[in-house]
Amino acid sequence: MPSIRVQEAPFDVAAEMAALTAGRTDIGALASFTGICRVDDGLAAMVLEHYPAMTERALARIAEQAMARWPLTGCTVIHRVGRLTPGEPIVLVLTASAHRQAALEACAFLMDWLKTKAPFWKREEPREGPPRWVEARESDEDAAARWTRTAG
Amino acid sequence: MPSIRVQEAPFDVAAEMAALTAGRTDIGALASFTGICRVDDGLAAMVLEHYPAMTERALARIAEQAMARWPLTGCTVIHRVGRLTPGEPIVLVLTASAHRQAALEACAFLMDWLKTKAPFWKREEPREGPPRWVEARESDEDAAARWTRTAG
Amino acid sequence: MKILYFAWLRERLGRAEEEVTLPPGIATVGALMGHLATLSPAHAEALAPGKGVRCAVNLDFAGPDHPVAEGDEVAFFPPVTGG
Amino acid sequence: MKILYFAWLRERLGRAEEEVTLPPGIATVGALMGHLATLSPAHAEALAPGKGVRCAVNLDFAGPDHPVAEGDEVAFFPPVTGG
Repeated sequence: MPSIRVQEAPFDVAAEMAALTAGRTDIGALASFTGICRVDDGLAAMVLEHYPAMTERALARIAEQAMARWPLTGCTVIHRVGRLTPGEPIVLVLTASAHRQAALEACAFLMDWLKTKAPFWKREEPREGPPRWVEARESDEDAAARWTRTAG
Repeated sequence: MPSIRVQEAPFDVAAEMAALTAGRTDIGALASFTGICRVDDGLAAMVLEHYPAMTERALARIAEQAMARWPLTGCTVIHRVGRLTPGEPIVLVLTASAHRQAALEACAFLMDWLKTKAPFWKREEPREGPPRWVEARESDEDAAARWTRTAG
Repeated sequence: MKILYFAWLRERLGRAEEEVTLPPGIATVGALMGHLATLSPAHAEALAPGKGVRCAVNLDFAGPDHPVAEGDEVAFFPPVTGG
Repeated sequence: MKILYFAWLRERLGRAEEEVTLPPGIATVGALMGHLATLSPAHAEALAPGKGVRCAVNLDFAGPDHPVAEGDEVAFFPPVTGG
């Protein structure tokens, strides 16, 4: 039921929202999160590498977890790979539910787990100097862990 | 800085997202919540009444609270009034920030406070029988109260 | 003093607003509600304690102890249900 | 057994994958990492404890005690940083 995609192309948030809600009359709440490539410290580009055979499987598992934990009517996860320039969207998560708390919590959950349990790696290309691999942040681990502490 | 609107017309989520992020290079996270008129128990329409002189002021205060509590680059709140049919969007909240947790938390906060601190009233028109005013839910009060218990 | 009513209060009272002269000694939202309840049986019923009626004075939410004075815009309505 | 490397592991080792014959007695992710570390100084450095290298066996994340066997696809990579 979840819609999972890994792609180089940009995504169309409005089209994805329409697809998730089309033909449904039981959706009262639609939450979204868009992650965007930020202009930090002279960043020229960001290259997203992934583990193709594993990626969609990992995302599907994360989405299934969200569907099992919250009464969602559906969810969409799109993650881009390849070379992205500042201002470009990287990731989209959409969650739909009868009620707002389920949609909002599941959206936050999906992002937290995606950040720690999906095989993507970011390499930053500064305008000057060699590229550098982005290091994992402990705060992302903490954010992901909160969903295993709560009954959720 | 927050963009606040009360209107009868539908809103365009993609256009609002574009407006909130246009010309900014410091946004890494964009969260949205769309509330939709649900088809419950033979509902024919929903009429949203409000207190015009007070509404935008109340929404602006709620948005200012969000801007003060989280490091947002901006936020948008649009609430529709008048007669809406099932499937139509009622409310839109957008929050933009450098980081995802701020955007997601502020989005949930805005919806929780809007549900309890903005002067809107819903009247449901069933397909059969007289219209009925929607009653406030205690769970909405509880959801709003959690933001006063936490340091936020 | 202008009193506004919204949602089911407006419907039950058959009016969206009315002009009321503040009697001496009425200086709070709670006292004003008590006074309004004496105006008609419909007022008494709509503004009875336990109906959960909320108030705004000059466009801000106001509890029963909030002061009211001639010239204020005072609104009564049910708990809000937007969003 | 096919071993895959991603991100800076791939760069440091100069290869995205390699075929490795599992020596007798090597039956867990942790033991396999120890074996791989003997293949070259670059392997030893990249796979050293403390580098925080993660593993997936047959497309699922796997801890050091996870079993590995001939025919498995085993991948090593840094902590993930997507999203």
